Amino acid sequence: MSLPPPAARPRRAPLALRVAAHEDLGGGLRWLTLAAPDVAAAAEPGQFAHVRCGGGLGPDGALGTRRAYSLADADPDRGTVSLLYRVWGRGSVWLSQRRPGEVLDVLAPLGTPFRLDPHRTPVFVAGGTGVAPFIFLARRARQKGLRPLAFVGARTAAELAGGEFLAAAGAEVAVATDDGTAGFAGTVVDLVVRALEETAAAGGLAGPSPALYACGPHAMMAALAAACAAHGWPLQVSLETPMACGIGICLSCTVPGPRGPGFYRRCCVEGPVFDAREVAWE
Amino acid sequence: MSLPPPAARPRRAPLALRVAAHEDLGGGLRWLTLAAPDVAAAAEPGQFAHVRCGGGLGPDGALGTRRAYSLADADPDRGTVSLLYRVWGRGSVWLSQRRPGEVLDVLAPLGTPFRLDPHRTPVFVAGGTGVAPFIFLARRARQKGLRPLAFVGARTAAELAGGEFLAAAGAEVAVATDDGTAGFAGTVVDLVVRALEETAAAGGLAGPSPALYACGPHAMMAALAAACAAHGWPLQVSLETPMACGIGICLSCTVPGPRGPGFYRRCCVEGPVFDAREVAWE
Amino acid sequence: MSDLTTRLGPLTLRNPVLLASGTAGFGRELAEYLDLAGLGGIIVKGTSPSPWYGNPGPRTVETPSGLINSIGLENPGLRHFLEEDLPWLRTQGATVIVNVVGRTVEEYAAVAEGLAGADGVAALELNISCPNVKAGGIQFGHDPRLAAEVTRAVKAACGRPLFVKLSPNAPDVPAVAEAVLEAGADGLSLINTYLALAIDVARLRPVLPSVFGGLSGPAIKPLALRWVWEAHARFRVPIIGMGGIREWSDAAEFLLAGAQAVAVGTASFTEPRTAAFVVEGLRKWLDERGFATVGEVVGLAHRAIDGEEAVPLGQS
Amino acid sequence: MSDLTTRLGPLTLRNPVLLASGTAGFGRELAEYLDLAGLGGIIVKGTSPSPWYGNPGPRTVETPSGLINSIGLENPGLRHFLEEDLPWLRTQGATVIVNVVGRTVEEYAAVAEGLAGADGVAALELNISCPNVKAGGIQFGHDPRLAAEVTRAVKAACGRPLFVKLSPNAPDVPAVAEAVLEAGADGLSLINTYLALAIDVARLRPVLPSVFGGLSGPAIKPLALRWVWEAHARFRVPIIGMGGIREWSDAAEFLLAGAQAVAVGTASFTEPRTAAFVVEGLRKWLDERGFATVGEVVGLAHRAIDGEEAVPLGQS
Ligand SMILES: Cc1cc2nc3c(=O)[nH]c(=O)nc-3n(C[C@H](O)[C@H](O)[C@H](O)COP(=O)(O)OP(=O)(O)OC[C@H]3O[C@@H](n4cnc5c(N)ncnc54)[C@H](O)[C@@H]3O)c2cc1C
Ligand SMILES: Cc1cc2nc3c(=O)[nH]c(=O)nc-3n(C[C@H](O)[C@H](O)[C@H](O)COP(=O)(O)OP(=O)(O)OC[C@H]3O[C@@H](n4cnc5c(N)ncnc54)[C@H](O)[C@@H]3O)c2cc1C
Ligand SMILES: Cc1cc2nc3c(=O)[nH]c(=O)nc-3n(C[C@H](O)[C@H](O)[C@H](O)COP(=O)(O)O)c2cc1C
Ligand SMILES: Cc1cc2nc3c(=O)[nH]c(=O)nc-3n(C[C@H](O)[C@H](O)[C@H](O)COP(=O)(O)O)c2cc1C
Ligand code: FES
Ligand code: FES
Repeated sequence: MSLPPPAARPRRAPLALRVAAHEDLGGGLRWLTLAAPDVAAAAEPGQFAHVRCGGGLGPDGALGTRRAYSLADADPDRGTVSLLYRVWGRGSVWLSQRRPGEVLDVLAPLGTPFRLDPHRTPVFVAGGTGVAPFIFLARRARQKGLRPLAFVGARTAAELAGGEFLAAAGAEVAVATDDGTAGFAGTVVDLVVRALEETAAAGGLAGPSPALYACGPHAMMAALAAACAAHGWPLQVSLETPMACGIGICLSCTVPGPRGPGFYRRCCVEGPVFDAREVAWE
Repeated sequence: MSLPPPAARPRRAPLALRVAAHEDLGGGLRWLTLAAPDVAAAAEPGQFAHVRCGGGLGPDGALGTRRAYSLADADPDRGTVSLLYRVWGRGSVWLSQRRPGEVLDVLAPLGTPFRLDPHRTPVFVAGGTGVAPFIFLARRARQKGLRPLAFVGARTAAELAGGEFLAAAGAEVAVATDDGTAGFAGTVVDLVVRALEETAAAGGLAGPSPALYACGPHAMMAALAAACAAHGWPLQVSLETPMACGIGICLSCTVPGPRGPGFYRRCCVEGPVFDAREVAWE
Repeated sequence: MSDLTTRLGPLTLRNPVLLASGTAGFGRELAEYLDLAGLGGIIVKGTSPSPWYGNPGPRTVETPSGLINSIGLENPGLRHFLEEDLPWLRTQGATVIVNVVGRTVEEYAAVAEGLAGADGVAALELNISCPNVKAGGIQFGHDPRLAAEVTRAVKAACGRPLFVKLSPNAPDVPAVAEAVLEAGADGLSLINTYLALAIDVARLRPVLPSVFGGLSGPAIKPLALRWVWEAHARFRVPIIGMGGIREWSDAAEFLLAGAQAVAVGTASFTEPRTAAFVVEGLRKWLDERGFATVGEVVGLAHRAIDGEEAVPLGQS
Repeated sequence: MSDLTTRLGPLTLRNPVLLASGTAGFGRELAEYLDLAGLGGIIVKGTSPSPWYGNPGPRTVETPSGLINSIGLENPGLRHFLEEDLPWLRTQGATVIVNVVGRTVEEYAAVAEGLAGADGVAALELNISCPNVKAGGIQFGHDPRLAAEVTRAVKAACGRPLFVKLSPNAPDVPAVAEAVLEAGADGLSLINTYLALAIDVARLRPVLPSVFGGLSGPAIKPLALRWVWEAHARFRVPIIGMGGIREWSDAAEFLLAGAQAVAVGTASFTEPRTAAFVVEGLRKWLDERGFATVGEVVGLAHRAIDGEEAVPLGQS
């Protein structure tokens, strides 16, 4: 057999990234900063990092699959990217024990980013750790001269960490808690819909019309998608599905489209950011 | 069902032992010291520690079984015990990465110790990391007023580390290397047999007759057992077998006795130290 | 506070956590690490009419999240059990289940007969599934007719609650299950180890002199759960579930799949207190979730998908 | 320097390391991480006559050293493969093996026929073993007669080297192997995933909507090795071994057990370069041990125990 030479040489590889800082934000949340100049330069808001936790499939690893974390921030000048995560199960507990100087095995940046509409006011709607991508997106929006509004929801005040980061990145932040311990008492969807309706009733936003970007629990996003459809507001959502590979080879992460299973798309490649109209919310 | 109350309450548990010091001895050997006052007070030379490596069967662990290491030293005053080990496969590589302050999950002391004959000169014969238990045993022998001789073999000089520890513990040390890079060129069995034969020819040791204690590769011990049987020298051996549990419940470690399979005994409980005559050497 | 008592047909256990056969000896060693009376019970090492000596070593080899063993059912025999082990276990307040092995139907029956008169034997677990004995066990576990025959003989010899422990290596596991249940078994023990191989790349040969051994440990948990689910769906009989349990949540999976009790095996090798931890974890879970009894969670995962297709892909 | 070329009957591969079907898509994604031409080849995702959409999510769940999947053979169909994927794979210099799936004998034959005329298809892997398709695949894999029938039809439709991929969940795996070999298969692919279950303890229900899925990953390596060993001992046919390979030494175990080639599956999910690392590791090992060819180590572990009892405990 004589075969033609390969057309393109492989160019990607998992990266060995040093932990630059690791902060406990309270409420079970952590802020992890990695030294990663190339990622910081290339990354777009909405993309994610796929982190090998506990050694992965390697010689001493029990955890097989990586864990996905949205890029919560990227600083090309310092050459760092940051993740905002909740200490939860096996992967994130392992991650929470990593100390500055340790090296992590990371695939990044992965996935399709948010598409920032330059002609509309960005409105971010975040539930729980869903705030993560909007810190990065707020920074990018400000760089493009936009003035983002961010609506952040959590069960309780203690879990609201991330708001300061959003504000520092240049977003105007309003919060909602289910138990009313901070901000609006109720869901973040109620809050944002009410706010946008009031603004509309008052003759429109003081500026261009809104474009919504959401990340959070499925139920929150389904409710928001319904409201946006009713009001005609454009909505992009960042979805979370189990991701065995993160690079498009396993088909574990597919998202059904609105017209049935024939429209499955991979959350890790075609997503995690989708137009809300292209998702079957049921 | 009305049952009688349990006769005895459980009293043992795996210990959480802090790494007090961890030294690279060269030649792939390490000296690990653990803070363990109770173990240091209770342990006898020949006993071992069973160390969980890589998280074991726990939530983030791939390695299922523990790894056995002879107690190479115990210092009841400082409340420490030490292990001498070779960086080899998954367990020992993991172990070699542990830093002072980290806490290990250890079962110790386990197993049946050497029985030091108070009326004979202790002669230790060690191959490779088999030197480990004799550091502890040398110390104990000196405390009992005995003057131990130690014969240590290795493939090459670089792997002879441990000799200084033996000497420091009070043994008179002679070495053999397969490649002749240090001491006698040949096997440690040849060396010790020659030395003892010469002494015997010269009219006996300057003191009581010898009792031999050996630890090392199977072939070395089989050869030594044959020589001892021929000369009528008493020999105790510390054996290594795969040990899934280390506490007597799995029967993975059994050692065949000289009269066939009916004489299997557990290396972890009835051993690791056996009278050489009670072992089938084949 | 939830009631941890669990009923498996004629057998009632004070809680659902047992020590698995062959991974706890006859209790003496683990009694130094946990209180045997605080467990559901102990299933002792496979016991034959006379002493068995087992296989040459190495007898175990570690694999990813698993352990392959080829012990060969070494045990000191029935008489030793009755004279030395059983009396001692009774002083500990342990509930004792005896794992019965033999090379022939007669040998199995002989052990059962010997146990019939003994006080303090709560139940029998019939091991027709050990992959490490060539002459005996394995054929019984693979052939429904033979499995039924040995079950009948053992039940006739000893009327105590009888659980038959199945081999996942049998060609038709459900057929064997059906046969032994019809022959009088009160329930099933699921599952014994999977036939497995490891090769020593340095020595260019199988690690174990017996070539194959049986795989246990967390690696097989998803496979064991599948059998428990299918057996519960199909037979609704008492089940002792086992395979890879190392945390309370593993045990909870087995209960939800349809087991009334579970057994902790290989995990005890690394953490001898595992079974006691599992009891505590289950207690806490049932309390927190507001389940009053163990029975409420047994098979509950089936009900969650009722209406959905229940056993779509099972074997046979 | 050892020659890494390996021969599987009519098929010659430049080295023994393939990408396993369903874990490498059609090569595009992994080509960013490794050089497809540096591998033995790629076995592409199961390909059906027309597009299949697969199962609802979640489709995977992690277990100790394993992964359960229930993808449902989602694939874009034969035409897409022929028009988009195969031409691209050829530009990469990849050796291409096509994994063929269908719901009926006719569907299998249709795929085979479509591949008969295509340039650059080195071999076919007949998937009669996917546990995640209800209407089709699985029955073929469990019934020797049906397995033979579909093998014959596929071989008749496409003369290329044909490997039949067996299911470990079949009641009688050796009988299926024998049937497909008699029906014209050039070799066997061993092994597909094990039927498995995981239960979500928080939600009190199976994690996967399909209830069961297939277990892959290091957890099943000792089980897969057992099948390779038995098939080699019994049939001496070409074997592609797979199940849990993540390091060169895992691959070496498969070769020593009797496989001429291996496939890397789940491990690529965590480390996309795994297959390339395995090639390098094997090369180094063969060099260091002084083996001139891959053929010298294939089945070598059997020879090490010749004289000893070879297959003492195999199923059936
Ligand atoms: C594209 C993408 C982006 C993501 N970004 C982030 C991020 O920025 N920050 C972040 O913290 N996580 C993020 N996640 C989730 C993350 O990948 C892990 O799933 C999470 O950290 C839990 O992993 P674990 O190993 O700790 O728990 P596991 O042991 O894997 O999870 C245990 C169980 O808990 C469930 N579970 C996991 N997390 C939660 C939760 N928060 N609430 C309720 N149930 C849960 C899981 O479904 C699982 O059944 C993202 C996921 C995706 C796919
Ligand atoms: C009672 C007892 C006492 C022990 N005392 C000591 C001690 O004091 N110091 C010490 O270093 N080890 C000691 N060992 C050995 C130790 O328990 C481990 O087996 C060793 O550390 C290798 O474990 P691993 O996880 O690193 O390698 P593994 O991954 O378990 O081993 C890989 C393979 O290498 C083989 N192997 C392991 N070690 C060697 C070796 N040195 N030479 C050649 N092949 C080997 C194993 O059989 C296995 O097949 C003792 C064992 C026992 C049973
Ligand atoms: C070392 C060892 C010895 C075993 N001996 C027996 C036995 O004598 N009788 C039996 O029925 N099962 C025996 N088993 C099987 C276990 O009881 C259990 O079914 C299996 O190990 C799965 O559970 P686990 O994964 O929790 O270990 C043995 C298992 C191991 C690991
Ligand atoms: C997500 C996933 C999808 C798979 N899809 C297929 C498939 O389409 N056809 C097939 O024959 N095998 C399929 N398999 C099985 C693998 O090819 C392989 O036989 C199995 O995963 C064992 O190897 P591993 O442990 O290295 O993954 C799939 C496996 C996984 C994990
Ligand atoms: S996570 Fe594997 S395809 Fe998306
Ligand atoms: S190691 Fe388990 S009995 Fe000795």
